[in-house]
Amino acid sequence: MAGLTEAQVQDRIREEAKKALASGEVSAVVGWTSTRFEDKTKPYFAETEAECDLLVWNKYCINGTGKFALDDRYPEKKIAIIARGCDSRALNRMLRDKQLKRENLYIIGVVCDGKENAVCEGCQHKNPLTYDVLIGEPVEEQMNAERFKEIEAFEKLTPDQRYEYWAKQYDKCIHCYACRNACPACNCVECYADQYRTGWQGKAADREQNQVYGLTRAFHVGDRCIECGECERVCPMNLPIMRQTKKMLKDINDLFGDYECGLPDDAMPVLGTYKLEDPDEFM
Amino acid sequence: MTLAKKDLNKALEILSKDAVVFAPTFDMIEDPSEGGQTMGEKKFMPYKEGMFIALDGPNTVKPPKDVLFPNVEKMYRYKTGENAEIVEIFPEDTKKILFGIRPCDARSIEAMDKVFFTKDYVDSYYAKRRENVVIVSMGCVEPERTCFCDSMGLDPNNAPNADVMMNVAKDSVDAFILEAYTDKGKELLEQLKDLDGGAGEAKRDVKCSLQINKDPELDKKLAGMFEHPIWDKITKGCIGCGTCTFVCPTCYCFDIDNENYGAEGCKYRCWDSCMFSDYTRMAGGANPRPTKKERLRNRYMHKLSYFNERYGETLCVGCGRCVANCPSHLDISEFIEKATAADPNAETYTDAPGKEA
Amino acid sequence: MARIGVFICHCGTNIAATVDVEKVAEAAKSMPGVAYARDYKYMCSEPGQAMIKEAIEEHNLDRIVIGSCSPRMHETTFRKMLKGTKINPYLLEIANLREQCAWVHTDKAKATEKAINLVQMAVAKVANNKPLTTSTIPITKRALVIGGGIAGIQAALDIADAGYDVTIVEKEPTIGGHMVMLDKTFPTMDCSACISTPKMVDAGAHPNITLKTSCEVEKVDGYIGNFEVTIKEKAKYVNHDLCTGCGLCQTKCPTKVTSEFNQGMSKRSAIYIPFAQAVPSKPVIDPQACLKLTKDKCGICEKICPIGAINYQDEVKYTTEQYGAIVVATGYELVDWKQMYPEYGGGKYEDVITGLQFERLVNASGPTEGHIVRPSDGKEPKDVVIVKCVGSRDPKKGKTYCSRACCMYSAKHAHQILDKIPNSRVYIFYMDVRTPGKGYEEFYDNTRKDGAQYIRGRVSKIYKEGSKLIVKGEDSLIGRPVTVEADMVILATAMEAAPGVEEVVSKLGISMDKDRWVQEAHPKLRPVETQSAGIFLCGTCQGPKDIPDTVSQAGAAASKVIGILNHDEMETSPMISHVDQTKCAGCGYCVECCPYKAISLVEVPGRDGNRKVTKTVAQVNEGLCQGCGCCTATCRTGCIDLRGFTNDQILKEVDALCL
Amino acid sequence: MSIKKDDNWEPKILAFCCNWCTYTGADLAGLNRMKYPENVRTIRVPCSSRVNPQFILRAFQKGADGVLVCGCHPGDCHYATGNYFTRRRFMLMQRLLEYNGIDPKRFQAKWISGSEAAKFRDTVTEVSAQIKALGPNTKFVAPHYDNALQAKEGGAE
Repeated sequence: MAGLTEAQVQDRIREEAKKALASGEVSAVVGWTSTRFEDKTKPYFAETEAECDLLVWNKYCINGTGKFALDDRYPEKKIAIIARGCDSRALNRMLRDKQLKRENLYIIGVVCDGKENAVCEGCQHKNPLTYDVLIGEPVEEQMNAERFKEIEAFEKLTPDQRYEYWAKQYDKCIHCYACRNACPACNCVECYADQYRTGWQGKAADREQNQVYGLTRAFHVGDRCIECGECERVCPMNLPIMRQTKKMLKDINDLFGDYECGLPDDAMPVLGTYKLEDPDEFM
Repeated sequence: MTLAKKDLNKALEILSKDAVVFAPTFDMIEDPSEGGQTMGEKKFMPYKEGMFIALDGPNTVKPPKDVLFPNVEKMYRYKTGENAEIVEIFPEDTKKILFGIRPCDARSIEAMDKVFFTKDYVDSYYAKRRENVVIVSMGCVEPERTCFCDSMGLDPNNAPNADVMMNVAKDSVDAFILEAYTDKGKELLEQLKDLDGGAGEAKRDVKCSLQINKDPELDKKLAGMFEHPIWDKITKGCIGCGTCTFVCPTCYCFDIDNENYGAEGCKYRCWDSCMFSDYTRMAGGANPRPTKKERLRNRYMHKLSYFNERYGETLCVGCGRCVANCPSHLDISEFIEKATAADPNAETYTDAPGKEA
Repeated sequence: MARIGVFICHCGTNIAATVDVEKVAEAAKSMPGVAYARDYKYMCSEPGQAMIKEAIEEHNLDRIVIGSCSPRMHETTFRKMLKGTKINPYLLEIANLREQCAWVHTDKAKATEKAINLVQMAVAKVANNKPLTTSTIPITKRALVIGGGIAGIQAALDIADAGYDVTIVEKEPTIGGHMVMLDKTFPTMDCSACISTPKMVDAGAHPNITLKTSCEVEKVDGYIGNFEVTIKEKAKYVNHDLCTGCGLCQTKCPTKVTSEFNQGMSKRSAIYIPFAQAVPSKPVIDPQACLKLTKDKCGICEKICPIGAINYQDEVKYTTEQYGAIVVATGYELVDWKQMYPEYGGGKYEDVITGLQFERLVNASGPTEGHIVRPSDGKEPKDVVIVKCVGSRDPKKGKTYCSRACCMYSAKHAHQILDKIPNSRVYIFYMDVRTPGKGYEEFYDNTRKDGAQYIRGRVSKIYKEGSKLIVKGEDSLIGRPVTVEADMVILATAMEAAPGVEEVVSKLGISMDKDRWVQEAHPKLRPVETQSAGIFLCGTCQGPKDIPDTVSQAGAAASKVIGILNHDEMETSPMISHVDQTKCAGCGYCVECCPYKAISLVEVPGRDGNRKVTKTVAQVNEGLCQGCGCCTATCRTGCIDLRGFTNDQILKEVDALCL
Repeated sequence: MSIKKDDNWEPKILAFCCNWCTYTGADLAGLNRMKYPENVRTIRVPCSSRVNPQFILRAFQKGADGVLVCGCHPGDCHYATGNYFTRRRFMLMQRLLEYNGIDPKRFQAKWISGSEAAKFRDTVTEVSAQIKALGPNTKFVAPHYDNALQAKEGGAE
């Protein structure tokens, strides 16, 4: 952290949180608090000044905070979100998807130097992209040259190898929908997967339903994925969920040009628009 | 009897001759893109020759409950139209051995038995599977850091409802002491008699990592805390997924649906989760548990209070799976402590120290 | 459970020869929900239909499947038939057993198996059909024509003559457009003004036509039959209700600026009537030029006006009116060749002029009273070069398309020069000569006989030497460079859609092609319609064309409009999208993909959990939706669905086909 | 993946056809008495953009051996722009399916106009031959309950 130590950032977070609550415009500040385990923190809603002192900042602050802004879609007061780069992109995602109103958010941006979380290694946005107040000095962003390395390696396998791999993975899936609930791009009021009566898919957590869910999910979020990696982090069965969504992103990059989501001036998701000069493989 | 550690696979070999033996192991997944196999989760899998048996270390991610209560269970098939008929699908009549399940999981089966066998109703699907199951419980060797079963009234060294109890020998880490608690258990040990190394004493001194401060009357206290402000606070970080329910050994909710194939079809039941929004959603769209607060409250209340009301015991067995796997790192043991400490009549609630209203 | 009737048609032997129709009917009996099934020789015949109707009564059927020819053939027939029964016409599905089964297969066993499967699919779908009703929308019997050139005038006259009110919105102070600027029209050489000004007068005097000159379309809401259009009227500073058009103000106005009408080749006053035959023949003040309005000086016109019609305080006015249909006739403009072709002098030589400037030059009412003279020195040119395809058919610098009218008007210009200037010589540089019109080729032939020299090749450079313009080009037929010393050069510049067409198009929710021409609904079959029902187009806004084509297209557009206005109300197709607003998250991605702008986000009262809130959700305008269903596949929630082709129905079809 | 080769085996091929172009083209093929394999079955949709990619997954799940999505040529869409969305969706979908082990021949999209009866015939004939060569699709298929039961009884997990 350029300039500030972890403890200083934590102090600044608490200070900004208190300031936000004191303004009277904010109902809660969403950040992290400690748990009984030293290497785990949990998302926390500080609602009083005293509770602000429970907010922590350390390398174990890995949970995304952005999605919690959606807990109350019709808030009476603002909600303050302590946002790292990824969290700010999550908020931009939901703003672009018209699920949040910017005036209902107070974003306390924190420059993040990566957490104890695998996805942080490839992070291209350590600096929050959208914020009302920023804690820490912005650092230089690193382009991740290996953004799609894992996908490229996987693409080299034979179709049967790939199928077998995924089938085994989907055998493990327990249908808990943690990946969906943690995902800032999964912001529907009612997920298609919950509409059993429409018959999109069955409720059974067997391989076939899980495959349908996995692919549909990839397709639904693929053109809006902000690459925060929450889906993969929250999966209790450790499915490599990003390996599906990143494939979508890779193809989008290949077919339609450079593409990254969750930026402040986010373009229309590629599946929501078209260009006359798009490549055409169906002649 | 005493079973040498080196004979473990031999023993399972013998047992799998006339039964499917489910034992804890690591799932391996082929991933040639990463140069071969990647190690998956620890889980109960049917024994195969030479399988690595992971009796120590952390508990499995998924409990062994799906052997008795599968994630998806076909119930009956049917035909519609002029030749309408219904054909019941019964569970396979195969003997199954649950080998090496922890006392917490053994206790969870006791709780499931209560649900599926009592109150004048026997669930025939569960019953059919249950009667074919022999439980070989393994006393905890090194409890995970999220374990708190002894605070919930269990003994991590002993599962009274097991058919066979198995512990590490007191004088040797390379041997297990097996003791039959039931006739089924005796039969099983009989099969292993060639491997018997004689009598021995079991090491039964393991304590849970988490010792939590729980009000012995918490069930009654919580019954009066339905509208307590603590619920607002502790449910805030929840993301509303079903992880805790699906990794919980005592969650037994299911939904029934059908799969149609033209004029034919099949009725099946599958796990459901009270953490899902559609769990209580009614046909008209109204939902008595509209937010995660009501849903998580229901789950905690069920585990810690409602079940006591109906069956006289706490449903949570303290296995710690939900604590270890919650994406938001929510912790039921922490809630138990907070609820124990809370003033049941408080108007407000805060986590901040010294500010208890 | 549904009570489905299945009726399998033999179609004589058309189906029965390849498909075992009895077997199909028999198999249908055991399909879920089927209460009755039979086959028959000709289902579409009178007795066939009577038989179906009887079966509906006798077996208490509540929906039917017909296995017959393509639904494209008889779906309407059978829907009409159901109108007389208790079954809603949309509780019908047709299995295509003829065009897509019997006629394309030979193996009877396999064809029969496929036929059964197709019936299975139709049965599965129909079980999930919902009764649909067409709704009717009232038609406002008025039309709006955007653009008052010859296309707009003609369309307006045709509609008005049919008895409907028409408003022409024209951004200039007069109607007339480009045609009235022209001198003669090819190939008949009749006077352009003589044939177009009577039309202008007719339009101005027609009891059913309202002229709104100096006006623009500000906003368009609504849909076919019910457009609500806000029209912006620019400040004219002259009260046209009072003004008698005496023209006194014009003569006294001290400020002179270049005349748009004369293509910059003469001056006009700041208060002006664009040209003598303008309609309305009343002046407006040019606020950029008027001394009173720019510097608060002068004020002569106000003093001199005998009836006090001058009003310097005039402001922009907005009016909102209802229309049932709209015709877009926004016309064209010539490309700005000066930017594109610096090698032709880029505008620095006065004697390099455009075809339209030449029209004014040769026009008896033009700045030179019809004498062809060089703008630089007023001398009569003897050697004139005409360069065609300036900006047209030039992918590198200009437009890829052909501007269509230039070959003919260039021939006309050549003819006029040779006719009016004795001993003159005309050289025409061309790429091809295209004369696809009645009498056009003959006209071109005559021009050549008159002495016009056609040189096949492009002009590479024009520069001045003394008083001469040196035109360097290539004669590609003999493969040699050519140099012509000319007194004047006329450039046949390309047409492009009029400036501001983008705004009109976006306000109307229609589209443009890659060249900025307004997009027609179908290039062959719906050339005057747009994607949006009730909006039509004619004239050069749709693409370059000459006057006869423009006028006939205007008539076509008018007849389409009359076809709509002729009805008191119209039926909308019920097979359109609708939104389940309880599930809609209001992301708005459906709004973005709708080609008809039929979907909008609206605020509705709703519930969040058990709390009452105002939700933003999508809503489909039933008058605009055409039922393509693109939105349904965009919606992740699946809350926008297409009636008649619902997600549920298609999933059931898929299931049935996979049995 | 063991593929059972059976000479009598007929693949199940679903073709989603837009009403205005491909379905018309298919009807025209009928009028001209062109011949093509019986194993192709069309589902009529108003526009290729109506085809939700989830329908494709459903088809494979239910045992389709191949799926075709056909619409008007770009620029000719009856609804002006629908097929441009189709194009993006299914280019990505095809890649995603391939990535998950589905042979790209099993899922194809094609532009076939109302006058291209011969193209319709040739396309479905070709696709049918390709899929016959590939054999039955076993990927993503949800086993019929009878099979599922047998599989379960044959050995747990």
